[in-house]
Amino acid sequence: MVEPFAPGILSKEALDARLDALLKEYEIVAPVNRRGQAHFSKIIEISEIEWGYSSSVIPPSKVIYQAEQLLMRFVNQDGSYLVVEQHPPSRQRILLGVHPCDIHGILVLERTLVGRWQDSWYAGERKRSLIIGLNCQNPGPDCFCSSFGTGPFYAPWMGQGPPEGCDLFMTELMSGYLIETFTEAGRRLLEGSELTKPTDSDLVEKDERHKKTLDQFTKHLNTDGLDALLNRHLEHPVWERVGEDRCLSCTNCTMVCPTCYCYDIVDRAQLDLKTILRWRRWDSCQDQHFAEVHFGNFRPSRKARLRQFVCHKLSYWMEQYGCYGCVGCGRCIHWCPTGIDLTEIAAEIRREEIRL
Amino acid sequence: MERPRIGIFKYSCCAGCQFQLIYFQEHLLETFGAVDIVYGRMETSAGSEEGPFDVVLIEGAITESKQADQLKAVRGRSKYLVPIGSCAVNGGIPAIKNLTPELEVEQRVYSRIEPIHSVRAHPADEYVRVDAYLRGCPVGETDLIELVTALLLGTRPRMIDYCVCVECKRRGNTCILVAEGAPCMGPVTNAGCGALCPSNHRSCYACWGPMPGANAPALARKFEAMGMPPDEIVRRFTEFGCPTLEFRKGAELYE
Amino acid sequence: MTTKTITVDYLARVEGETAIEVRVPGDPSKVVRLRIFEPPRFFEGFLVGRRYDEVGDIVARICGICPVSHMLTAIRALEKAMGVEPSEQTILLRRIAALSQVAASHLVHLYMLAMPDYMGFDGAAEMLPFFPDRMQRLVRMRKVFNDLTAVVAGGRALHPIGTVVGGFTRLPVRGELLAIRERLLQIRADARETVKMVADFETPTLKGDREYVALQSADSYAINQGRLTSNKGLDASEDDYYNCFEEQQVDYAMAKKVTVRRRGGLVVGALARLNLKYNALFPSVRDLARTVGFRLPDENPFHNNLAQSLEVVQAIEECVEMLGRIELRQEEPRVTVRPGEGKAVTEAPRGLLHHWYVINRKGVVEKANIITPTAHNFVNIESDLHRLVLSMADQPLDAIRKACEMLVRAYDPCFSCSVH
Amino acid sequence: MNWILPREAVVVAVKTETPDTKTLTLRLRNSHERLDFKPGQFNMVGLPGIGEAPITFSSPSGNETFQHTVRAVGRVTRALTALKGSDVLHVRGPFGSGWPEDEAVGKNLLIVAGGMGMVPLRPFLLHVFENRIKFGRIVVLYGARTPDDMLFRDEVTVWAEQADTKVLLTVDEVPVGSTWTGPTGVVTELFDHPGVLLDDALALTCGPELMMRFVVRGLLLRQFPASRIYLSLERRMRCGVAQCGHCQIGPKYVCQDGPVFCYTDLRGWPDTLL
Ligand SMILES: Cc1cc2nc3c(=O)[nH]c(=O)nc-3n(C[C@H](O)[C@H](O)[C@H](O)COP(=O)(O)OP(=O)(O)OC[C@H]3O[C@@H](n4cnc5c(N)ncnc54)[C@H](O)[C@@H]3O)c2cc1C
Ligand code: SF4
Ligand code: SF4
Ligand code: SF4
Repeated sequence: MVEPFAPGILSKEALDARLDALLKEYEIVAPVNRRGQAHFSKIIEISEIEWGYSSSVIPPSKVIYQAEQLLMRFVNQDGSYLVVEQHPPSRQRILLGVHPCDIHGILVLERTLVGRWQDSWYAGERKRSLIIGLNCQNPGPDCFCSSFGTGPFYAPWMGQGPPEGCDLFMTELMSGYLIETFTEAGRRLLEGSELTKPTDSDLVEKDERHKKTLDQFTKHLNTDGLDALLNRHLEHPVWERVGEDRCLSCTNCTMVCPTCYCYDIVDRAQLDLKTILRWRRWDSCQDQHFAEVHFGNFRPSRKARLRQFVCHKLSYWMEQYGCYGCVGCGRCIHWCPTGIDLTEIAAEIRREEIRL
Repeated sequence: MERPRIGIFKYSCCAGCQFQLIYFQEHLLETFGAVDIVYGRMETSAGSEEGPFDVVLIEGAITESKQADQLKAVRGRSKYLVPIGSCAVNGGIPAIKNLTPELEVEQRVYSRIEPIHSVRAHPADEYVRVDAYLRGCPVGETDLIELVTALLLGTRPRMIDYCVCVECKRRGNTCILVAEGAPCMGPVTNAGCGALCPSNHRSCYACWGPMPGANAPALARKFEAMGMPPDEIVRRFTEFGCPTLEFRKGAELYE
Repeated sequence: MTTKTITVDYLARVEGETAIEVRVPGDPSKVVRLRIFEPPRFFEGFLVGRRYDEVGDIVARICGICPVSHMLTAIRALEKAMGVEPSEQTILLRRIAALSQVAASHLVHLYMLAMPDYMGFDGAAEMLPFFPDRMQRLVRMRKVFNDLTAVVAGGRALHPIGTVVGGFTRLPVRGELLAIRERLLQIRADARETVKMVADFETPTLKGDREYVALQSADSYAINQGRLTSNKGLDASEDDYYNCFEEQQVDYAMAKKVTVRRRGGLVVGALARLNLKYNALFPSVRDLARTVGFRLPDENPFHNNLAQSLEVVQAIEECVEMLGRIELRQEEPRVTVRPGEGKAVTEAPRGLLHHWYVINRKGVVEKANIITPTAHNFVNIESDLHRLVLSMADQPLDAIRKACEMLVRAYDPCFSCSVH
Repeated sequence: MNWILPREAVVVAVKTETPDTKTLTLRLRNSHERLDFKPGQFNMVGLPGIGEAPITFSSPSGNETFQHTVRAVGRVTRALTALKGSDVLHVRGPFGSGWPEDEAVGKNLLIVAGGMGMVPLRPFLLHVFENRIKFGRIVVLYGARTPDDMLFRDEVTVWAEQADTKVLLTVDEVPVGSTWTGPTGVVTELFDHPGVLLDDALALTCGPELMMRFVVRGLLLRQFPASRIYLSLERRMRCGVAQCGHCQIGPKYVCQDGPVFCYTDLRGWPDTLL
């Protein structure tokens, strides 16, 4: 791992100029405002960037892990099918303005997709993405990354190890942007820009802003022994009640979650059967058919499916990957049409355990 | 693989699914090459309804008893029978009339109702066993190609069986139900359209009918919490597919 | 002479379900019947109780080939009822949507429904191996028009979703429109080729005096709005629709018959439009018409096909022109619900289409009436059959039957529409 | 080599086992390649346009050819059972854990199979009989719906004749006209036959999940230690490598941590019939 480079300050104007220059060379994907919501999209001008956004609809990790990916092509040649591999693009691009929770989202997602078995499309898309992080100073009402320590300001994952998951890191301050450089590739992005050394008051300001942001959080999750707590209550009535009364099985929660990785593979033949395309696309444990096999369904009820989502994030993940599957971004809560809230479910279970 | 012998039977509907099927855009020539349309009055004056068929496609809701009789007879002449389009799959638009007494609806339109032999509109599976559903209003291209290619490959089609939200999120849309309080039916509507409406900044109005097993009451209660009056909630669940159990459950809470 | 009966139990290659019954020669006025057995769906019946914002989506489902016409007619009637004024831009986009659908509909009729008659085939699929180039031409052209409808009217060509009371839920972006404009220019030649192809069809001749009715306006080839006019002196506002026309139920058909009050049958559709507003065509289209031998007034109903092919060329020229000049402003549909009554008449591909609604203060429909092109043509199709049979009395039954089928098809009737 | 890209395999022979089950003998088309696997592991077997399904190896490893025994229940399996000699299909694998071969050494073995459950157990048993002296006594209990649904009958007969081996068969129902003279009833009823429940044994079971539920309960009730019960599970799978998410049971991935599990690892998690 590369040692952190010395942090520096770049004025707003200098930053814009730098990005303008980068835009000529790279594809830049950054938060832009579409009808009042932040979306990570390819930008054409720097002015499109929405710096003060709170949370994007689709997380940046799922810009890397695409909704639909053509895996391979089968081409019919004299009656038998030739497998034609599809390769991810290699042109470098910049993912700009990624909040700490979402950087952790990428790191968590990677534990599944780039482990012993590597998903070459994810790996390829990841490799070509330079990530520029941005500390979050505008948490939304559903955010609770502070409970996991994955935000709002960036710190190495779970408080240990070298900084991971991004090349550059920015914090908006009065005097401009405080820029921390984590990788050689990140350093190269800054070449040609005059960074000034941050003053003590800059660093104090950063701490103050951090504290001020922490104070803005209204949602909290007690993560103390959370995995074991949930494992003790897999038959708690909350699953049935919330699942049946409110869950629509619409899958919005999982689709917007930065760490959800489940996928389906489908074959699509062309009408002349000469070419068959094999696609991978996002799937969801909330879909009714997700756990279906030819003789039945292992999660036929909404209760079982909701429990799978919440317990996977807040418990099973720990055994699988040694971390929680939730980074506290709040998207599943925010985008659930009926407002199902995993922090409330966890709190309800904890309250009752304390009472008993 | 031999070209499958196809029969197309139109009942009460706009014939749009047949247009989509036979004339649909760039696939027209391939479709004609891939299948043999043995009977289909909108396509050809040749052929007879006697079959036998590999696949019969049923378009339209059943609104007359003689349609039901023919449907039953045709079922016996075909290996597979597939309703195509919302009308045949779930009653579609023609079934809106089921909400009012039949006589009253008829009298609003015709001064003499003696020549009329209509009954309530029902989907095809009310009368016969069906082998798959080709949903949509009009039928969706993805499912349609899947049906034809599955036939050619000699396998069962994998039809889209999840709700519109899945496609909506795969497209990266903002959820307009949450963000704007738009009365979107996406969470209970079967996908296949590619989340057309939410992608065009409008609420899904359920033209594909319910996703089987959808939790309509939960969505209906959400609409109520958004301040929607009861009669409007009922209308949301009765525009398409009102004979289905799923949408009945949503509507009846507010009737 | 013995009386024989010609029946066609279920006329193929038309939109919807009808039978033809003609007794030869007998007294045809009593026995020429278009027995339209298309099952009624009672749209006017179940529209009662639905809210204004559902009406467009519902009436689109009257017809799978002219959904945009039904939507636009209903929407304009409702806008009149509620006092909603669509913007200039909306009016322009709606015109593009309507024209694109008219052209697509005509093309399907010409190539898939009508052409097999003239080439001696049962259907287009049977024809495909012999005339692959023609079918490819159809596919090329139709795709462009379908894409244009989808881009403007919203999402898809059939039952588009963006067209609502007040305007559009999403506006196309200029790039999309310009791209389609390019593609329209590319199919120009195909469309002209189509006109020549249709002009070469050998059609029977059937002259006669008829009343042609079409919308006209001072400044354009009226499609979505205009005055009701005819070659017999009719000139009225669409609000006077019921003073001019009369709708009547008949026992043998599910569609109702429309007549011009105190006069009788009428003809609507492409031929009627061309006869009445030939001068509103682009000069280049008029030139083309002259080259292929179209002469005013053209009273042969079989020439409706030629008129349709000319309208396709006209649609291309108009859309190219409009797409070239349109400047898009971001605007959202704005509607205030208020009670009222509204009537609208438009030109659907097959001719005059009328919608009428009364809505209450909640925006819910209390009364609805819909009168379609085929209902307008109904009386005349029968009397033309009568004429045809008389003129062919000495010929074999099979030939008469075939000519009858071709005649009905030439009108491009839509029974799904006419019954609804 | 990207694990998601399938390799072509050629059908060398097809054997009909029961009316809906066939054994395909396969060889990788690229003759330089060999497939090495452990009993209990599986392949993703597929056909372009049809899809893929997880299918266990039904033959032991180490040969030029390998076998899959497939029951036609759906889209993929129906297409697989319709294949003929020299047809080509796709495989990728091997994936998953196998049976606990090392742990089984020196122990008595209780094999409990139900219907198709014999498929993953067969390579293990063949391996055991090949290395007979390394193992203790062997008891094979095999239940099927009807006598006709019993797989590998010839081999089972041979196993029954081996030293220190007991094979007990049972069926749920005996159709009229059948020559079946053995017991009827569920496979757990065989537990109380003399010499079935041995000390120092390992129980390996595979079959419908509901059957395994009763096998596990039957064993636990008879004081069989939970840590010595191994089961092979079936779940929906799309990838085979713990990515598609479909096969999870609590924190376990059936494709990676299984399909063979020690019962203690599965105990307590929801969404199983166990
Ligand atoms: C580790 C393992 C080993 C196995 N070994 C064997 C073996 O050796 N032999 C054997 O015969 N079987 C074996 N099986 C079982 C075998 O994998 C299943 O029978 C097979 O997957 C069925 O697939 P299918 O396509 O034939 O059936 P289908 O019924 O067509 O599909 C299977 C399931 O997938 C669902 N599905 C299909 N398409 C879709 C869709 N588009 N959207 C949503 N859901 C869909 C269906 O609902 C169904 O429940 C094994 C299973 C596992 C997990
Ligand atoms: S579970 Fe919810 S809050 Fe946690 S990371 Fe996923 S979307 Fe964000
Ligand atoms: S906009 Fe509609 S379809 Fe899209 S996610 Fe929201 S509720 Fe679902
Ligand atoms: S979003 Fe809903 S209403 Fe719109 S096209 Fe799709 S299914 Fe139909």
